[in-house]
Amino acid sequence: MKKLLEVKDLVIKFALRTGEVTATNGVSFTLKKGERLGLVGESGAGKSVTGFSIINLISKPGYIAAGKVDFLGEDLAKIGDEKMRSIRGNRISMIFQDPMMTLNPVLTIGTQMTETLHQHNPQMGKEEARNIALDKLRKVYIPSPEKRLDQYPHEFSGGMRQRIIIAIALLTDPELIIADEPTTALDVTIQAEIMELLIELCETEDMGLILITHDLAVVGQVTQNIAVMYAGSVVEKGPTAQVIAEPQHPYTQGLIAALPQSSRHGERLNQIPGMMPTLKDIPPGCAFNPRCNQVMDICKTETPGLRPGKNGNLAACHLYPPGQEEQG
Amino acid sequence: MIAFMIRRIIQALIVIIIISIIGFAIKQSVGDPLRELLGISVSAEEREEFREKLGLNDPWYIQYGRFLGDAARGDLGTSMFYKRPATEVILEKAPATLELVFVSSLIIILLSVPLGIFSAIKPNALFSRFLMGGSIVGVSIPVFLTAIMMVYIFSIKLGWLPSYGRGEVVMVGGWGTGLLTLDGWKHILMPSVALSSIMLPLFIRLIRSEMMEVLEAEYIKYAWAKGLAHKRVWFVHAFKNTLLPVITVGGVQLGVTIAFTILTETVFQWQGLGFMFMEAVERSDAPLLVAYLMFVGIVMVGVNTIVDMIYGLVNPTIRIAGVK
Amino acid sequence: MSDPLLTVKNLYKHFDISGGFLDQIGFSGGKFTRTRTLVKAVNNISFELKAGETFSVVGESGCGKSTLGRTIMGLYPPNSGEILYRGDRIDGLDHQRMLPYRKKMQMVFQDPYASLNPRKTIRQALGDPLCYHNPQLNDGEVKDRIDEVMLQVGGDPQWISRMPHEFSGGQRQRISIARALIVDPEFVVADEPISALDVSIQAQILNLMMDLQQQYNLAYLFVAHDLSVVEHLSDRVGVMYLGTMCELSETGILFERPRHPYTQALMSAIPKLTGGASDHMRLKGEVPTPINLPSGCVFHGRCPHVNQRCIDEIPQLCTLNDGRQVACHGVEEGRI
Amino acid sequence: MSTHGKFKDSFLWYSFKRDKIAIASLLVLVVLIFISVFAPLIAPYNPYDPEMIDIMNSEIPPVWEDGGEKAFLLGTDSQGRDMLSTMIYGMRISIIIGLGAVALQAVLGVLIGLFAGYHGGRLDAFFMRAADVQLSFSYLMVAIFMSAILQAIVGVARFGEIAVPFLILVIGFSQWPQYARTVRGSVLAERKKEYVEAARVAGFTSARIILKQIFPNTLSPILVLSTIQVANAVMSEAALSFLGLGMPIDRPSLGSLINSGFEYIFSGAWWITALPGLLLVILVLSINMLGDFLRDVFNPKLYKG
Repeated sequence: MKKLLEVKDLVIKFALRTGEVTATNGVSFTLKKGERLGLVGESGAGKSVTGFSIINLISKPGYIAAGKVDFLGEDLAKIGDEKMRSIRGNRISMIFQDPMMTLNPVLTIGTQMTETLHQHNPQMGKEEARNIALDKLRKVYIPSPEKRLDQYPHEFSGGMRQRIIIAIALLTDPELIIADEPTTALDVTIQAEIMELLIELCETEDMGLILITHDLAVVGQVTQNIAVMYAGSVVEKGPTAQVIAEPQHPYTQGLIAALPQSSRHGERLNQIPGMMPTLKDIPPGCAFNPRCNQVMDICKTETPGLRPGKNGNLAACHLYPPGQEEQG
Repeated sequence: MIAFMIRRIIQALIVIIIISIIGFAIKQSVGDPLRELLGISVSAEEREEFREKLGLNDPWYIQYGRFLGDAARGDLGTSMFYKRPATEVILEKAPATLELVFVSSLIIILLSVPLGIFSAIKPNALFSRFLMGGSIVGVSIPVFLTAIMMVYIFSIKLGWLPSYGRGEVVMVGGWGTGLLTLDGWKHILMPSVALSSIMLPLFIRLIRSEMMEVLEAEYIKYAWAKGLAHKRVWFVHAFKNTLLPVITVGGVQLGVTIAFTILTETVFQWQGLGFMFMEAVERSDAPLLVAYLMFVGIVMVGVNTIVDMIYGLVNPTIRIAGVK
Repeated sequence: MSDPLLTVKNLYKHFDISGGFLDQIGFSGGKFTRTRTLVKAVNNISFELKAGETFSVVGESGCGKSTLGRTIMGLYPPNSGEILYRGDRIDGLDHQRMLPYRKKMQMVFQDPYASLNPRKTIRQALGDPLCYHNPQLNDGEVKDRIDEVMLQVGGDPQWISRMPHEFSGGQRQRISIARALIVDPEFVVADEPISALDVSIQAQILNLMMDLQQQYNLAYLFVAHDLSVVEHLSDRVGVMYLGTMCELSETGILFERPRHPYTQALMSAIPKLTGGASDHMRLKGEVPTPINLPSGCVFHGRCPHVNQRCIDEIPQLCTLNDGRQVACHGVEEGRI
Repeated sequence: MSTHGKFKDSFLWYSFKRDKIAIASLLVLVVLIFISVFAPLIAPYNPYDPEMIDIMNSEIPPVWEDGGEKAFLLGTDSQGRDMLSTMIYGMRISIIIGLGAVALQAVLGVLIGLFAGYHGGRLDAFFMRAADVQLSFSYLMVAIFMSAILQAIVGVARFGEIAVPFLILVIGFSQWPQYARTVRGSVLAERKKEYVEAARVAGFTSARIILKQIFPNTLSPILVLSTIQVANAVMSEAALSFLGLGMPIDRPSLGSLINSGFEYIFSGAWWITALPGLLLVILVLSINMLGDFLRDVFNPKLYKG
């Protein structure tokens, strides 16, 4: 399969008034055409900022300090502003977290859809743009789309708005969709519908998907591969089913064991002690070492690179022999 | 939307009634209508007779009812100084003030919108910093001081512009306008600039801060993520949302502007309502004071109601759902 | 069976959101109309809670589960119905007569960033309610009690001179729990206490809550939307939809075989860690607003088993053989 | 931990140290207030003492102009009063009225905002409608009207005697809606937060919740608004006095000084107007700059308008 996206050694920093803070520290992953990848981690792990860095849209004062984002042979980290704009919303679309905040309240759905088309195809006629918009609204199962096109966001429920945002993402038939916690603000029944919709669309349109979420179960349903992030680094990578069934990194193990599903009814859960360090005070060595139940001396001094674990998944952990660290 | 408009109109009526009560109270407490009518050389009995005749001994609510009825017919009493119906005096003076407010509103809108937007989208540019510094100085100089300084510099020292009056006025229908002659424009220039001297910086700052807040919003980030051009994001996505709070504040600030006309007109001896009001205060001309209060009150309530409706038209939440 | 700690009988809570008189005026068909807009958040809810038990209320956002918890706590006055605590009516009590129950009933909130007053030190946050209810305590006793509670919740007595912003979400939630515990309650309403926390912290707080329950024989009314959490820690579960209780049962029985069509849909939507593609049951339409409640069964518009009776008649909770209560004509008639 | 130590660690202090404009504004303001407080000791003459005024000394220009005299550094006004002393006393009056008016409106507005906002209902609706009416008229118009009517009722002579308390009352009353709206807005925002519900669950009385739990959280908007409102009140007083509706000319504030000097600018005596005007601008500007700094630091939601 053809490679769609390769993120390599991505370092993102925030230039705060009190000094620089590293948000991600050498994140690497690849995505094949049509592949669905889950980027999992707790809040502050750097997963969202990684997602936004792909389209070079990190909120200030954040910036890409090093590394590259190779999208079909072009390095998006270095590409100019003008060229980046022709990719954003055109070849790479984004789905945001809170559908109630994402759509502009004073513009109709139709305007917000067709403007994207006109931006990326200036010669496109009004009628054509409208027809494409209608077509995409039908794809995401919005009933009576002709009427809906002239309505404003406040006339839609949260689940409907997220469908519209997905429809907007589909407008230009992108090769990649980045979805940042697309269902966190929604109820479970709606979450299930949105996730089914995403899978269906990715398969029929052959789109790549990067699903950024904190919910392992959701990732388990949707994606083929998974990258687990902790404190700004990827700590484990591999096929989704395998990572969930046989997690290699102690953090992933702890995370899965801590879920209520992993314990018997009424029993104490297997909690991970402590909490994730803030970006300002990431400990030396492995960032997870103060919370790890299998910590060794080396963990406190040396940062482990990704290496194959017992089942072949890559894990950044000293439990597994070094030497075959993944390059890139 | 219709329900929304009806609500606004009912509210406006309530406010006008409150104003009329205040006006009535003022009329009752300031000045003695009998002294004006009869002079002081009238006996107490005759006085009492007249009181009865004029209904001054009636309970206050009957008198108020009469006042309201008269007011509705446009009769707000007779000015003691001009010896003419107060309404007539007001209508004669109103064009001068309205033109002044109109020209200075034009100055404020035409300058504050582009300057406010610029300083919001380029907050670190030298010009934006200069604008911010200049505007805080601007809001700190009282309107009348600006006016006096302008008179001193442009009239007394340089002799470029006239220091008082409206200049040549042309009658169009019943409306005496100074906007059709060069002389009229020369005369209105300084007063209108002085009148806008506090509102302009205030609006630049307001538009800037509102727009900067909007630019932080999630839907703006999303607009960038859609790959839209800068112009589209700034002037369509961000500006339309900036407009909503600015419209609301604009309505309120128009009231302040009308208050400022009193100051400006005093400095430039501009023969408008503000100047007339100060004269009426000096002469204790109660009917004229009350008439001014009523007139200004109705104008302000009217403007606020219109502003609210414009707000409703711009804001789809109100236009469609009719709720606020 | 022992006497219930808390009894809720036919509780209704409607909110009037129509605003002032002017806002109520509408205009339709050439006529002025005055309409009141009521949000019917809680409708005819009844249940009992025993001492030391965990009863969970689950449902999607807007189903009235939080309102139910807050009405029970006396934060909102109910429109009708009864709330009994150990057999005594506590709804509609004035401030003074409610005070003794305030010590017995406490609450833990969802948002750890909003539930502590940002201008109060932890000492004040914990000490103020303690002194308010126990004015006889001297400073030393107050301090000892605060230290004791802090240790119980896994905190550090050193924390108490600090301000809330110095703590992480998980730590704040521990402090919130300490604040609830400090007056020695028997019953705690926990309103989504872990939904704002990260996964690894959620487990810590859930463990803490379970430990405290064992230690002090606390009864929990656990309000949540996360079904897997609810399944794990509750003894009994009530499922709410649009302000009404559709199904109420012991946890094991409910999760093994949900009977109410809404419960079935809700459960099928939970993403499972293992098992790949879901077999989720798709509901038609959207949740109606609680302002215009559907007639009959509130779920009828989305139910795959709907018939005319569901549209006309409101189903009442009826008890099945396995002890569960279901409000569904279909189940009652044996159709489902 | 001492409060002092806390303040030194605070974001406010941190930002203040780095903001040269804020430091300069505070310095200027402190100096101006110091001069006002000790006016009788600092001013070279007592402008209220008729014995020290000689009409022969009228309209003497400042010392650096032709005809200036060393005895009158900044010249004299049309009545022969020393400009410097008159300005110092005028500023004193302006500051007293400004602070007094803000104290009054703050008490009114904060109490109304807190209780109406927390309880809602009819009380709230009544006060907010009243605020609407007043705001649609603009605070300055209300103040001008109140002054004009009262002057007409009591007569100019008696008005002069009660001018200071009266102006405090008029300006204070004309501006309470800003406070009430701002405080109410933050009360509504705070009331939704769960710590208020936690306090209710603890069984606290509503008065205690309002004053001890909510009020401390409305302080930063109140502080920011107060600085802006002091500047506004000083400007309003100046405007009223300029119109002859404020301080009488024998006890002038900066506004009445500007007014009395206005007619003399045509004869070239610009200093009678310009110097008090300059002082007024410096005073208002330093307060506004400080207010701007506080607004940037606290970034509160203020009622706009």
